[in-house]
Amino acid sequence: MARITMREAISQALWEELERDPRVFIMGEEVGVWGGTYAVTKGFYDHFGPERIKDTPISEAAIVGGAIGAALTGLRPVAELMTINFAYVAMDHIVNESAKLHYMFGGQMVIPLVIRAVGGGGRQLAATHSQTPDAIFAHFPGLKVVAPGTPADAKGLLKSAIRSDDPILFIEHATMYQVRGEVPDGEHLEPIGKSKIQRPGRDVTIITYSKGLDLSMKAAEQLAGEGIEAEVVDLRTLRPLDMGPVLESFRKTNRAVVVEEGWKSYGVGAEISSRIYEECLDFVDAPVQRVAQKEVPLPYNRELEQLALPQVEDVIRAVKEVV
Amino acid sequence: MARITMREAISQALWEELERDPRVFIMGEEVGVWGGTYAVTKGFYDHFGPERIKDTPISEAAIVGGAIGAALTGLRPVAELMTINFAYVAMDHIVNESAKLHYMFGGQMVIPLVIRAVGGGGRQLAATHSQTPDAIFAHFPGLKVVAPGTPADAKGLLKSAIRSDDPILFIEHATMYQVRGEVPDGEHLEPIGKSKIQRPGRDVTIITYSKGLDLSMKAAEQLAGEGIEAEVVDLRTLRPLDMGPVLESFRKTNRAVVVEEGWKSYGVGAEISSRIYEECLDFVDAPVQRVAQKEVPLPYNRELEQLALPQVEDVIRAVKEVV
Amino acid sequence: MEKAEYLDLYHQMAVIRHIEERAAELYQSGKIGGFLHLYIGQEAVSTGIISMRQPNDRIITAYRDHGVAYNCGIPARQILAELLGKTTGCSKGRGGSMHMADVTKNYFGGHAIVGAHLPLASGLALGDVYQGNSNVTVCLFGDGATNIGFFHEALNLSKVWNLPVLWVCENNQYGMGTAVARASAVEEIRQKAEGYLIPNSRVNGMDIMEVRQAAGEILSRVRSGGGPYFLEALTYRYRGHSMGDPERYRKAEEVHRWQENDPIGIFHKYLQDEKIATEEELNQGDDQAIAEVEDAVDFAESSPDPAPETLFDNVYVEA
Amino acid sequence: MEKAEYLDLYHQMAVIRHIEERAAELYQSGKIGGFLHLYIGQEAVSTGIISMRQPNDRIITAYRDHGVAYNCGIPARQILAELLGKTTGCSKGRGGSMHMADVTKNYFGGHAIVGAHLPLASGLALGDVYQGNSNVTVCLFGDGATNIGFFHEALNLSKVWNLPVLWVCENNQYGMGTAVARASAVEEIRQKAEGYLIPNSRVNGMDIMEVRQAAGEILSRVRSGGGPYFLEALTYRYRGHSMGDPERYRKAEEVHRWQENDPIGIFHKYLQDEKIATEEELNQGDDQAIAEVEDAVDFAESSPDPAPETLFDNVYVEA
Ligand SMILES: Cc1ncc(C[n+]2csc(CCOP(=O)(O)OP(=O)(O)O)c2C)c(N)n1
Ligand SMILES: Cc1ncc(C[n+]2csc(CCOP(=O)(O)OP(=O)(O)O)c2C)c(N)n1
Ligand SMILES: [Mg+2]
Ligand SMILES: [Mg+2]
Repeated sequence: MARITMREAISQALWEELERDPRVFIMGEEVGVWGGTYAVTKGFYDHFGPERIKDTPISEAAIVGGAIGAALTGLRPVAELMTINFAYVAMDHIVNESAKLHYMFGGQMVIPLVIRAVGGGGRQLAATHSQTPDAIFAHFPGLKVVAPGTPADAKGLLKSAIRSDDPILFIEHATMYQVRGEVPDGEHLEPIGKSKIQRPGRDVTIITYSKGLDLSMKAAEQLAGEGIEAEVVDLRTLRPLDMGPVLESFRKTNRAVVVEEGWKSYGVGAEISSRIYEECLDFVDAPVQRVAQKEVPLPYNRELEQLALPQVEDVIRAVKEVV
Repeated sequence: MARITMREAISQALWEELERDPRVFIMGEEVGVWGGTYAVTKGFYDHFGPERIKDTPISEAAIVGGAIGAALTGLRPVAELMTINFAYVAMDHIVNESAKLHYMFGGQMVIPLVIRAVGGGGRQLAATHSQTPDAIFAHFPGLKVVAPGTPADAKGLLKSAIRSDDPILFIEHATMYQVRGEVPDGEHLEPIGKSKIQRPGRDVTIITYSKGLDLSMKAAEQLAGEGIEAEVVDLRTLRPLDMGPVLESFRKTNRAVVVEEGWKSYGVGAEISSRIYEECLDFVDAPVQRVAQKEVPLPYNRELEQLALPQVEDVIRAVKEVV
Repeated sequence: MEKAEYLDLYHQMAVIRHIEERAAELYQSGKIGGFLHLYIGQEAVSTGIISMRQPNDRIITAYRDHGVAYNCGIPARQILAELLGKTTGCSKGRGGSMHMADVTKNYFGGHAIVGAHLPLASGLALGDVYQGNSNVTVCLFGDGATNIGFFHEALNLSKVWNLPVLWVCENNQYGMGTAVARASAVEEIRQKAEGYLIPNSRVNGMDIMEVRQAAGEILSRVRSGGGPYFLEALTYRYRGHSMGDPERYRKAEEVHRWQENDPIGIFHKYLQDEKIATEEELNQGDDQAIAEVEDAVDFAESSPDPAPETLFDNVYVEA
Repeated sequence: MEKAEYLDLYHQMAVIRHIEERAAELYQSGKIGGFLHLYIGQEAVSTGIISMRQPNDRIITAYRDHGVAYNCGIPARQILAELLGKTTGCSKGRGGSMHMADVTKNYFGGHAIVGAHLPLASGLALGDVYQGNSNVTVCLFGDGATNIGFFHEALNLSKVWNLPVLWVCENNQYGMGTAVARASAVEEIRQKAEGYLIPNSRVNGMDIMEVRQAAGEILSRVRSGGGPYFLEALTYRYRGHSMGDPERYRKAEEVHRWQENDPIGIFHKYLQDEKIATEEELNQGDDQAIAEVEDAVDFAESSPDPAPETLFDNVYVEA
């Protein structure tokens, strides 16, 4: 067990899987010589060589499409989209080819593919480069969408994703690469499609994932100071969605707040909140709150950007609405 | 007033706007010589000529991106994506360039663009060609998403869309082109961003749009035979979303069913249902039901496909769950 | 080449033609749904090229895929069953006309998003290079597909990484109703390969012998590390783009002109002229083809629909 | 050309250089956020080309856009204010470094998705043709951008529709850390134009006089209905791709070699050799440039941030 950053945890997962299985390789823009624009694959190129750490042209459709083709030959590619904002350029290959071929050809095509993409706002990158569009990818059956919120989960889930035979979009958050946490050394696998209680509590259930976990844990800590004990459930996987721990917690607290970084409308919170009501209407003591991004393309200006992004105070305020 | 098909209504709207404003033109695959793959622009090429009815190469990004550029010079393009399934190929231009430039450049860029795209399942076109991914486009602030459910609305909304200075994704449904309804001759405008009660009722509120309206009206008729009077609210626009008529109706009926054709998870129903609870928790007598597509890539086989798609009976069953 | 091989090629083309003609009928009678893109007129292209492949070479194509499926070794029975949406279809009735595949035969489908399979082809070839295999990936696509961005990214990648891909453009003169010159900056599609420094050539896609000769040379060149190659096959589709095409974009005379160079007719004449087969043998081949397809239709019609409870099968490998 | 014009060009290049140097400092001190892509080393390309445009010609470029913005007539004040995210910035502080524009000056930005602005350029030109204007659209982009599908679709469309677009590839040898040969099938980027039969040529992008001469000829050719043209300008960026580039992909010597051919230095020497300006006049020009940029920095620093209540402004034209 070591206390390492999210970046290191992801790096470890990739390194260990590359060592373990020669079918695993990485392809993407600047993953090699540069060492990854977020330094996640720093040192990989020198160690594993250009055949396994493949720098690509700026061709997102060919990165994902090429990885699908390679996966069809039995390899286990990790395709990196420099950021999730460029996923739209490869959208067809993500939501059509990767998500549908297995079903559409009657099960004969198997695509053990991981698409890594880092997203998120908060770094003044303006509207096109600051997005958290996780919900839209989670809409597609056939694709799995994983978005860890702690270094340990990042490592365990990424390793599981690489070993999975299904296409998986693995979403990271740029402002969380420095977040530190305890991570088991070596072999550490977390199951895909399982939510997890990251903090026990009795007064309110906060449901969240990725960057939202960071906000929620901070909010929970402050709330604890005021005597409000929030239970924080981390979805970790957006599809398939595991509502078990959410519903169990809600039946106990009867109050819920969903926290996500993306836009509110048609976002993750809408799905979670709907399902809570569908399953637990009799337990509802107050309307489920959704904390999310204001509905604007994110502006460059720092103050405006922060105003648009959900903050710890927003989570606290929402919790106080319901308790 | 004439009783015409949805196809004719859309055709009329396009024709009239082309006649009215020389800045309006159409570009897309097979819109000209072929007359539109769904015959919507049949006869247009001969009448308006190749400069205004522009056949394009198979280049969806250039169709939408090119239309954005033309719009920036003051024109009012109607860009046609042969089907919404190809919108992923132009995804970046739809959700980034068209949706964000106005905001990102401080209001100086104006993009009076309509992107027409027909979608929907039910014609045995298999997984990639049968999608109803409306919800994902509605997630993006800066874009407006319109999806009419009647011929009159199709005409009135499309004409308003062409006259609007905002980028609008106008979603049609292939199995509804033959649906008939009363449509005012000549000038007929419907406001974008306004929901509408298509059928009054007192026992339950059905919220729906596009193809879902067809299912819901049929269900409402059958239910009426059993003494259940459903009020059917047609959203017509998914963004901006007008919840006024929905909430008003719900406060009266205290029961709601949301009907959409797309996949349930992270779909339109999730947003509507969440908002109902947020605004009207005290009025809720039963969990809001969501009728939607089963979570599979749509199969080719007719029976399986119909099994996966929402049916009139599913709406009726859902209504009976709540009344 | 042995006589039996010639006859087999003739047989394949005849079967494809009959499959397509029967499919059109079955569509009219409502037994086939969705879109149906017939390969009639283009049989020599895929029959010729695929007849030259090694068994491990990988094949991938667009939605006009019945002929390719048959050439790759999928029995007519499974093709017809797929068209009718039956469990016995090569894609278990889930894919239909546009999505036929059999990965055990190294045939990777049948893809309906124009051009989207080209990056997959680069990836298949990458997989072979990575694993030290000496396979070639053959990727077929239409003239219209060369205008979409996927084409560009896939070709560029294949050249930068020196991948063993044979790019085959079936230039049948139209993408739906749009003539090549109305959609493409170059009319001779192979010129596009020049922008990637990919060696290229053009063949008469109506003449299977010419296609085979070109394919043979090119495949060994690509297999021996020569990198990607771009082959343009000039051809023509006699039927509409899909069923229900109003065909306002071309004149009947144009179709007739091309029909005079029918690929089956040309090969038929060649086999006779070269005294490889007699009229009688060829007629017998036709009869066998018809019988094979009729048997396939019977098989398909009597095959079961997928069971409703299998709707959720194969959304994921791991549930 | 008048002496004043020469001096103005020199002035523009000097101002751009100073803007970039000051921007780097302001970034280090935390006053500029996000990504910051400096144009240092490439000044002759946009200064040369844009100096030859007619006022109604339209300009569009990628995120490395401060120089282009200045050349298009956006005052240094508005550029610096945008970098600092102020309301007085050319995009009201919403766009930042990568998104500067002024449509009243026919400058359409500043686009950060690689290659996505190329289809927009075809569209701008289409708008002019449709309206019977004789404008040319000048679209600048990097070498790396020529590998994305958007490039292909935009170039093809421009040729098929004979649109008045001048495509300008600023080949600065790298797309981030990837050298041209590692990402592109052709090293001489202009060869890509051959695949579209678009006439093309290459210039030394470090020599503004060469750039101007080429641009002048090409612009009139395009303006008079000659269709699109592809110009490759060989150039180099002295700084990292953006701030915080580890620059593992190149050696310091390589940078130094290119710095010996500095575009401002070359032009400085030219003006002296041709006796157009004296050392003193040019030094004065430098001083003026510094003063202009310092004034702009002051202006930007003392400008207000956007008011919080304006967050929702301009999501739509019609609320
Ligand atoms: C991305 C995308 N855009 C549009 C379509 C609709 N479409 C299907 S086939 C086709 C024409 C393709 O022409 P070509 O590549 O020449 O192939 P052919 O049909 O002639 O064999 C079009 C436009 C599609 N399937 N995918
Ligand atoms: C679609 C897309 N993919 C990746 C990126 C990340 N990115 C930004 S700039 C860049 C390199 C572009 O290189 P080039 O076109 O040569 O322009 P230069 O930076 O050299 O001026 C990359 C990969 C992006 N912004 N958009
Ligand atoms: Mg064709
Ligand atoms: Mg570059």
